[in-house]
Amino acid sequence: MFANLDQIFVLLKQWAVGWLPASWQAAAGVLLCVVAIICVFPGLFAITVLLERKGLGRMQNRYGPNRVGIFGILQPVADGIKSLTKEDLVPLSADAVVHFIAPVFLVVVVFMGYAVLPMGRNMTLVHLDAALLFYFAIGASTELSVFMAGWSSRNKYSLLGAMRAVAQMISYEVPLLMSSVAVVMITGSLSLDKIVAAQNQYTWGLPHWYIFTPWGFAGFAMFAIAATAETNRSPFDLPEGESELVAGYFTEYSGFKFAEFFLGEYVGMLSISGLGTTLFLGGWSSPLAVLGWVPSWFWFFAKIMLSMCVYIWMRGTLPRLRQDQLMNFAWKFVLPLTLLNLFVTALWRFMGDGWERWLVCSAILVLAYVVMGRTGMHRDHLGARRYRYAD
Amino acid sequence: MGFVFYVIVALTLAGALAAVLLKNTVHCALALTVAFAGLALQFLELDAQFAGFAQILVYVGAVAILVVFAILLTRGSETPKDGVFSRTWLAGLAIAAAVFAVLGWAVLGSAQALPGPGGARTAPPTVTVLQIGNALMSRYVLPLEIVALLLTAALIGAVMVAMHEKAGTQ
Amino acid sequence: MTESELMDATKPEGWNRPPAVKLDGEGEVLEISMGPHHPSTHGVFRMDLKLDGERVIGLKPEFGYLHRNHEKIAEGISYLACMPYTDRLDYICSLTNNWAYALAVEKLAGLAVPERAEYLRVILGELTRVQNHLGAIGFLIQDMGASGTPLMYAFREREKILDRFEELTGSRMMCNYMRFGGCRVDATPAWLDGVRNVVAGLPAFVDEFEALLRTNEILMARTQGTGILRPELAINAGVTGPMLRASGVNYDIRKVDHYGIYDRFKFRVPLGDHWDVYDRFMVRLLEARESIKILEQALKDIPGGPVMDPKAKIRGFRPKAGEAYGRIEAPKGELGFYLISDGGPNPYRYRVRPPSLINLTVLEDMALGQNVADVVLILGSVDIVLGEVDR
Amino acid sequence: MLGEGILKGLAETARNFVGSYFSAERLTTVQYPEQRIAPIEATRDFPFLVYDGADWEAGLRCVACQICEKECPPKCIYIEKSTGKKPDALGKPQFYPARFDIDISVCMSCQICVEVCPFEAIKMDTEFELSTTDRFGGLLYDRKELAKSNEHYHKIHPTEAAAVDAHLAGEKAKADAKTKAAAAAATAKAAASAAPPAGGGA
Amino acid sequence: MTPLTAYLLVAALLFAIGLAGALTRRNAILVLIGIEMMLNAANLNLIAFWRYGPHPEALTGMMFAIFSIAVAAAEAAVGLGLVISIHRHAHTTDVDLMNRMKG
Repeated sequence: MFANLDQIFVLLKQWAVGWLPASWQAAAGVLLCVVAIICVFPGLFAITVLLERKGLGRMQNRYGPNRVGIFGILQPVADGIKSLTKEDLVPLSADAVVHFIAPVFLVVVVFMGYAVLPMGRNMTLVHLDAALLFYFAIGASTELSVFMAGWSSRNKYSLLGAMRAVAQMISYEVPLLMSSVAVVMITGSLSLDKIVAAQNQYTWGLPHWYIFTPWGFAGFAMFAIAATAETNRSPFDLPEGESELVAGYFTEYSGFKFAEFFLGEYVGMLSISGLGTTLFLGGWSSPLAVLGWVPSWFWFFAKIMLSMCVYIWMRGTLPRLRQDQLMNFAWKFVLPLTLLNLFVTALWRFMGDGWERWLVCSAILVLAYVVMGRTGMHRDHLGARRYRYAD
Repeated sequence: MGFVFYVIVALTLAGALAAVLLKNTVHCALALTVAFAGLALQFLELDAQFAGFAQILVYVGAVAILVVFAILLTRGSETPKDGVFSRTWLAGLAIAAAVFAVLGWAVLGSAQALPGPGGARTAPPTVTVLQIGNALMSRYVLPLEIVALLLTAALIGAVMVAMHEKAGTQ
Repeated sequence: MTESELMDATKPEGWNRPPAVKLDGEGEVLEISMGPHHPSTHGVFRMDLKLDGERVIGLKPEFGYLHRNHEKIAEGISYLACMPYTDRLDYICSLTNNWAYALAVEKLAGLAVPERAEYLRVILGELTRVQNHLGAIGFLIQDMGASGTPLMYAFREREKILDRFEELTGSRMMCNYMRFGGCRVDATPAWLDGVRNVVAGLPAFVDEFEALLRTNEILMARTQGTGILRPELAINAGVTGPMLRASGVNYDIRKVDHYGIYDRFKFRVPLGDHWDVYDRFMVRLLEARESIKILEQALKDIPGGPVMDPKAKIRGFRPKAGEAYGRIEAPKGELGFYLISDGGPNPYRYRVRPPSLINLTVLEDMALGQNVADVVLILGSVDIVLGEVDR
Repeated sequence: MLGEGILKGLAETARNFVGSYFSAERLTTVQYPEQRIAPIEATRDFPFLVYDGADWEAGLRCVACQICEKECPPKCIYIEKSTGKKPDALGKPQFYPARFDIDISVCMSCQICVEVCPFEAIKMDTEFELSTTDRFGGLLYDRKELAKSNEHYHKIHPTEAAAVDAHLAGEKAKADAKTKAAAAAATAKAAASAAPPAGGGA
Repeated sequence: MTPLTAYLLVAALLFAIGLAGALTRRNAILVLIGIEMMLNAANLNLIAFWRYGPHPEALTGMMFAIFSIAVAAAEAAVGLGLVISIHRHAHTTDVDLMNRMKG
């Protein structure tokens, strides 16, 4: 029963495909999966947007949307209809073709990343041996779309936003890759299926997720920072820079094209959360061995929605950084730490089992973090201040 | 050797031609990206997964962006007024045509001598990333190290060349 | 010592504003027009920015989009009818505007203010200061991209203060409460109890606000060392208010002029030592704390009695010919009204010294050499209200 | 330590997030059309003209003295004095406004007209839902639209209205006393003037 | 025409296009684009030879292509750095105008 529930989507697909002639089955299966992905993740996007607006509202002591439907659950529908019916403006001097291609390209590229994510037991669309490489190759292409959008709008704000976005995404791609390499070093494979399988083991009922190791924790933290920057989310949302660049690279987009950018951003967030989940949080494996009966896809989606909540929480709290600080943070703090983390990972690998490696690895990482944080703050003369008073 | 091949080839060549012929520099760079992506697809079609993904990662993700950045930094996106092509464009074109003629003649002429049993494709070799990694670390370790050195040197060199000379300009 | 030597010796740095950044000719200068339709120019305010990359090398503020001819209108209407117009100067703090104008007219006409009215003025003025400072901090952090969370918290408290204003004066923002020789209506004991309740809740709120912001690393990184205003320049440019005190100059008109009954209260003046945006932000926060202290004292000691000078006339008010300048420490700085009377029912000449406008004049000096993202921050730290800048 | 302040901030927003579900102090939003803030007595929005009795035209307290028109800061009041006079509440013949228009779209709710009115004739309303589809005419109120009964005034500003009524009653009593005295004097005088001849006649 | 020949012809065509671009365009960045294209044509050759060669499991051609990609990336970085540097000195990216040896 539970096994069937776990495999329900796989079985459904087989059942649906079974009606077709044998030669079509493989292609139809893939097509079905693609359609499923294209339906599910925009649905999650709608839920996330609603969750974000409600969550931000509550953090700011407001209700958030609560007028459309009960508790406002139809708000995304209303938003969608609104953006579809809005006029699609293209600035007179814009490069119309590139202006049109940019959002389409973004959405296409972002969806391609899902091809390799294992969303449950036996629920990977394409079993690639170099899945991680594929993911990063695809992820790197989103920058181009951002650039196209910013450049083709012929707006100075857009161009500034696009330049910022591209510089930021290139900078943070390096730590993103580097922190993932640690996982590859331990697993010995670029295949995401194998990475999940390696984490789907239990000792005393507790999972072998990589986040529960010193290097994995550090790697996850770095990955999370880099992923936030990659998706242009607060506190790294300066390409959009609401308060200075108005909306950055998509200032000149309206109506459906704007919705596409919005969709691309959120689907990208979901996708990179999925990657982080797969790499560090055990993918679809359950957090406790006794919960193994719960369907694996439930855990995957629960984990990515949880990380979306963290995104929202951060957005509700943190102001944004400045461009140079962002770059300094990437190159002077995150990148050295990820490199150190690679070293620590190697140490972990070769120190063998035992408590010593826990101690040594944690000590190195904590020490490095504290020292680098202190020197960084000290270098920029940052810190809480005391104030004098005159009577 | 089917439909897919022709589509990919058309995409690649169209991208390449556009990259060479278009007036607007940024359009050229974007067309170049298309050509690179087409090449990556050809690599995938040739069962060279790793090389294909590396191609996308390096060319689409990095080199194209670099080119675009360079264009913007040099204000090259403004179309020049006095002609797009070099004064010696005719000679250039002639040379290129000649080179293509020679290469094509050579390829067609040596078709019989080329490997491949009767032109049919052999069974796709199963190349895992593990094999590539092992090869890189054993047989190709020296080239790997040299490439690493080269990349480091190029990194430093590029930074040095493009760096703002702050002290000097005042 | 010759005169020129004396000049050199006493000439403070920043006297004649050396260009902080020289255009080195090799970078491309990007000129962007920020505003008047821009989310963080706090109204219809425009800046012509010259950027080298993202560094500001020139900034030309353009005001006047909200010019309403206030001073000329005032010459055509009676003294009393000017009062509601002063509400609209700095529409966040209408009560302090009322106070400054009433003070000027009282000087002109030689009216005395009953003690209870003085206390009421202090209470209302300090409540205004608290809500203005909290709102200003909220807007400042909003400009930094914190999704408005601190702003919402500030507005939540401001709401309580505005409710008290409405109970007493009949209006939330356009209070039009003070009159020449007192206040329009008397406060009931119930109102005073309500204010006591609000004031009792304020310290806890300020603590919460500080916990959210004061040690936030991103905020420190953004604001510390940004937008430095040297004290010499601040004095020379006529900057007043929290901006001046954040530049380390001890100048508070409540202490200097002893207007009203401020001599009776114990409070301190916080001063900044680093002269940057963080200091301006903290000085406002600390000033809000001091204001709460004043409020507590005033609410304890408020006496009974009338609230209007019996000699004051509502209809047919004609002060004798003469001139007067009344100024107070408004939340944004020195707010002064200069009046000339020719004995008629209208002011012969009416002139406002608006703190926002004069504090804004140093914007370029603070912004030169900074990042474009910092410009909005620096503008936010000046705390302008366009109604007052353009009048 | 780097990150400490960020964590503190995150804790703060989390507390507010949870708090907004439990504490009414935090979640202060009023769901406007369904919920309303309890009316505050001192609230003022736009002026109206008070009338006594049942007939608005006869009962208007306004005597078209035009002080408010003169004092109004944005000059949104327009008054035309009547040619004839009619008796007011005190029985004294007074002018009345043949036309009394207020352009609500210009009015800035400053209450100066109320303060300067010597006849307690113009007061501030609390009605604020005044949206109209007619941009110009819809917000230009004439005296019929402006006239509201004294009961309405009592309903929206009870304390103030009671004071005004007491004041007016005092004036009326004074005036009545005065007229009575005058009448008495007149009758006395009449009696006196009538008496001597009568007396003389007697 | 064997498939290999087809790939080789495509590569030759790509090479010729790249060469033409490098020789005819005036913008230094576009010249660089042409050079990149020629390098890519060579990569295509390498992969095709690897795939149709007798010993694909030896990975030689693929390795060569991967190294070539890495070298091309380095070349692009340095080349573009040079272009930017020249632009800073000479205020032009026109190769026809870059005719001075001194900056």
